[in-house]
Amino acid sequence: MAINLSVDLGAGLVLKNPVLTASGTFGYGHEFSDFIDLDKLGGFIVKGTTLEPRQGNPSPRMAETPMGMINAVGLQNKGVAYFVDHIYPTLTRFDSEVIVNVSGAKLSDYVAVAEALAPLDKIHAIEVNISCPNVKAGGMAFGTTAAGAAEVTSAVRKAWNKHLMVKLSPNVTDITEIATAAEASGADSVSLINTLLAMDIDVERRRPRLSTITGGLSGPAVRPVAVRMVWQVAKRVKIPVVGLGGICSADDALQFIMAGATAVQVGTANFIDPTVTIRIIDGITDYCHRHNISDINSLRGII
Amino acid sequence: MAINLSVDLGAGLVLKNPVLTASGTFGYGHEFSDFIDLDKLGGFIVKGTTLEPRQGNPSPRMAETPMGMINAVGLQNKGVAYFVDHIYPTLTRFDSEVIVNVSGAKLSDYVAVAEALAPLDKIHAIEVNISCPNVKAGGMAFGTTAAGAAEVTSAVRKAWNKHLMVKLSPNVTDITEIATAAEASGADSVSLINTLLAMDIDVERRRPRLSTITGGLSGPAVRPVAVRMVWQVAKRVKIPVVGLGGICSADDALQFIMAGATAVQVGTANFIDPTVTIRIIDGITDYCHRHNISDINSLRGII
Amino acid sequence: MSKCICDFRLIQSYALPSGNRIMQFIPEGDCPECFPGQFIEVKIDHAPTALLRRPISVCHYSVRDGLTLLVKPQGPATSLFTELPLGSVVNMMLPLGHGFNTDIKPGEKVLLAGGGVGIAPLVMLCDCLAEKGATVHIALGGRSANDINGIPQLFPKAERVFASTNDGSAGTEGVVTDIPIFERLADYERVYCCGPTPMMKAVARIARASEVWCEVSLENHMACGLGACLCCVENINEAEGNVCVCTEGPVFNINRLTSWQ
Amino acid sequence: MSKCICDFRLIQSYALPSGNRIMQFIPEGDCPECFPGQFIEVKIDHAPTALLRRPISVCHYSVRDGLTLLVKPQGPATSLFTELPLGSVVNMMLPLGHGFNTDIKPGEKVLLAGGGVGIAPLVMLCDCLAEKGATVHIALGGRSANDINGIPQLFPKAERVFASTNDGSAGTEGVVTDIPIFERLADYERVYCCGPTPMMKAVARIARASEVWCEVSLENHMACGLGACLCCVENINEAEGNVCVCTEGPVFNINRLTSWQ
Repeated sequence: MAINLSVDLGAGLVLKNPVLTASGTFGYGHEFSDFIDLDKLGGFIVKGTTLEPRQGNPSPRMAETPMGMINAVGLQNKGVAYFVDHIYPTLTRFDSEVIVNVSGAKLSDYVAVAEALAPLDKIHAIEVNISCPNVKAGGMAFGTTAAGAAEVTSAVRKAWNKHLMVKLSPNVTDITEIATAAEASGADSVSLINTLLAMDIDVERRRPRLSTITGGLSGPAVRPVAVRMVWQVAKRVKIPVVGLGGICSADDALQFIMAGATAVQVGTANFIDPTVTIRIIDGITDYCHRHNISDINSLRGII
Repeated sequence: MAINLSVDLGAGLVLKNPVLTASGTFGYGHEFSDFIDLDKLGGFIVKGTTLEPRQGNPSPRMAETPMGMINAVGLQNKGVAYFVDHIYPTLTRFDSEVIVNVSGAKLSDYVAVAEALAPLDKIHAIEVNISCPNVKAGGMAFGTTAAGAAEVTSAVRKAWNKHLMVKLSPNVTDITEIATAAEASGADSVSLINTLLAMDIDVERRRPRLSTITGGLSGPAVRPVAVRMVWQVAKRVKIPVVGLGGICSADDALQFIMAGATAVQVGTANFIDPTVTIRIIDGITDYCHRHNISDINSLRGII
Repeated sequence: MSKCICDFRLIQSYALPSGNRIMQFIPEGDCPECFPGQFIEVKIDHAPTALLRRPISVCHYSVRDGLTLLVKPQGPATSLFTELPLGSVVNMMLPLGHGFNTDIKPGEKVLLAGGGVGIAPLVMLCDCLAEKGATVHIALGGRSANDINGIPQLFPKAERVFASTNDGSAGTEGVVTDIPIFERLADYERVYCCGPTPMMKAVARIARASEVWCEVSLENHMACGLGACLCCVENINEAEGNVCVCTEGPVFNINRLTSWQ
Repeated sequence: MSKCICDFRLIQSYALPSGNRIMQFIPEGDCPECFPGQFIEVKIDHAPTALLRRPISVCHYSVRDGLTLLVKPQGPATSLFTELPLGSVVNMMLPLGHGFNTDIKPGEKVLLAGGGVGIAPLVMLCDCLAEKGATVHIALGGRSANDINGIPQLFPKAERVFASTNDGSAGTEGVVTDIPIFERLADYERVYCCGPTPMMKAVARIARASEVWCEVSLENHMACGLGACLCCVENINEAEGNVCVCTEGPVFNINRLTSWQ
């Protein structure tokens, strides 16, 4: 049986399969090219790009927790100009979609990054990050109110006429409200969840394990929260939803799809098994064979 | 070295040590009396009590997730009158503090339960649950806005002149705002976190694992989120904070204490090891010996 | 009868043709007695996703032979458990739950019907009832002969062992209630059943119709096994509503199960 | 040099007097070559709290003898790892990182200074440099004789092995830089160091003062080991800022480490 895994996220973003990699967990792709054929992915989302270069936060930036990890990288990157001149040329050869995650401290930063990326033919979509918990200004501050989300989305929308994905924070009372605001302000899709704000203490040394005290929790631990939020948002908005949060297997990915996601992102699991994305794509194919599903789109939102 | 483990939560609630058991995870205590001496606990919080008897939700009510579990019990209990007549008499013989968790669908229910419990000499404290994610009305609805939290706290405060603990929901944008509202409305302490709203899907059967679709996530998976929230709240309010969320060991308990908790509650871990509370108390004593700490209170909030 | 947490050492382990596994343990210290129909909660170490203990029926218990379990490897945790090497030490909480009523008179004729891993508690029950002077018949249901082979040997004191398989490769073709003995169930004083829910409901239906005393052993997702978490409830009848399978059961007389049919 | 994920079988495992463990593995299939100072990321199965792989220095690698690791059991995961029975198969990702510069001339005199589990990469480095014609001296630092005993035997090709212990129970009393050779460090063409950060900073300080070429092997909490997660950065100098220890390092020449002193 031929199985269709292709999904259409709208506004020109069509993926050969629903598996993307999450920003900040897959570098610029080439870090994984010894292990997998990147062209087999639905696409990959390169790490958070800001207007100016950023050094990120001091070490330690990472702590392991039960079935999770907390990070406080803080958007370390060389800035959008460096990306355009030096990194983008290494990405044009890929057949998979390449999506750029866009972050900023203030509204005009987001807009300037979007403008700088707009001429790049290979980039059909950006993911606007209004949910990074690890930077002082911007980031999550925009993502925790409907007004903030609307403001960033509207501003970027004017500077970017290709696919606009908005990445939502789970650290809110009602994520459907934020998603609705992004949709109303012109988002073509929403991706969720970013990390949960968290903290871990080294009791022997009596100090936090991260230099920033708090950081963002990801990994299998958060998956049940992420699935719930995707289910809530998918019931509420009309634009496609991209689900992420602790996906490690085809079954995990299928949970998000059944909860209403059109595509998924694989994050932390890339750190443990650099081939996990391929295993997930193969596992979804296998599931469809076993269950006589000819089109992955038919499983979307069945819960 | 003699070590003081006793903590004072104010308004007449003094515990011989900071270890309580979380509501809904320890029955009415006697379920555990084959395994541990209940009088060694700081206290135990008996399960959510409502005005009328409640049958709770249909099966299945539980799903296991990575280092966590989701439950949707839905406050099954025989009502406060049954508690007063039949269960309370079995609790008076304990030397440990017994705290009753109070839940309701509407404001007047909370008040009526508090009034019914007020004459019980052995009960020095109630924990008002404004954060249960598994009931349709009341519960979490009150706990996700500062106004709702203030309303319940104020109303119960009028009916209850002993220690009033308010249990907070983590499913909010800013938990310090809710904690502050509870404090301003007369709470003597706040306990946090209740469960995170979550969901798990059986992809083979293509249906949710819980009868209620969503439920509350607890266990080690949520600990980093809980420690973060306790740290935030303890920096913000003056009343004592009681920390809970995934505590399985003395080190886990000490994380909460260092983050600012005066006492802790052990929940899900009771299901895995019915003696875990005693192990934690012994482990805290051991830690104090190793680190030359003569009073557990000196570790509170050092982060 | 006091519950306790004990370590047990695995001294024998072999697979049945079905793939299910017989595992025999001896206690590392004092261990309370277990009765037919009770269960244990085992902590499966090193199973990364298994936070909770796993409830498993007592297949057999005696002071001389220790504790025997019949385990189906159905997920990562139970698979890890069934692959434990001899000599492994595992931590169990026991005895849990309310077992079968074995208060019978010598000479009674009883039927024990089971399927899959549900035959586990019937093994000890058969020995117990036979020792009390009952004439015990066994009715086994399986998908094919592989599910039946090796099982009759677990019931040395049974007078007769009947079987059914879906594909007819052993015994009667069909389900367990297709075995002819169910046409004259009133020949038995008592029927005990443990197996998949549809099997138990079918057996209970015939027992009700034949007015034969009947107990079934229910199953549900459990967290604590102690009646504290209230996760494993079954709505058993209008008066009692939701009760904990782990403490009120797992064994119930069908007369009490009016909401479960 | 292409990275890969391979299974390895444990063929030898023994504890040193320090409690650290020497573990020798052979690859189950093709495996790329590893160079001194590189590391592997191992997946420790069945360690419930270890989500991530654990980075471990390559102690020795050769086609003939396979891969040797020197492992400190310092948490639940590494403890489980060091207790693996012979024959266990573990999954590793390798070779990772940028190792020591071994581009030397025959006849050079080099010093390898290490402490604790940090001596691991020096073992292979010593063999490699000696084979290239270097005269290799080793300086070991430990708390007591238990940390030193058994270690000199890991450096059969070293000309001299010096030691220091905090309690004076073996070698010079004090820290590694109290060994008299550090008073005339300029006698060496190169110094390589791997150990606790204070030890490496002390060695680097003397090397700078003595104007001796020096490489150190840094350590940091890592998630991926591939330069993707940016968790293990070190601020190495003003121009480069935060760089990944896992890909730019773990070995750095101290000339590049101007912000690390």
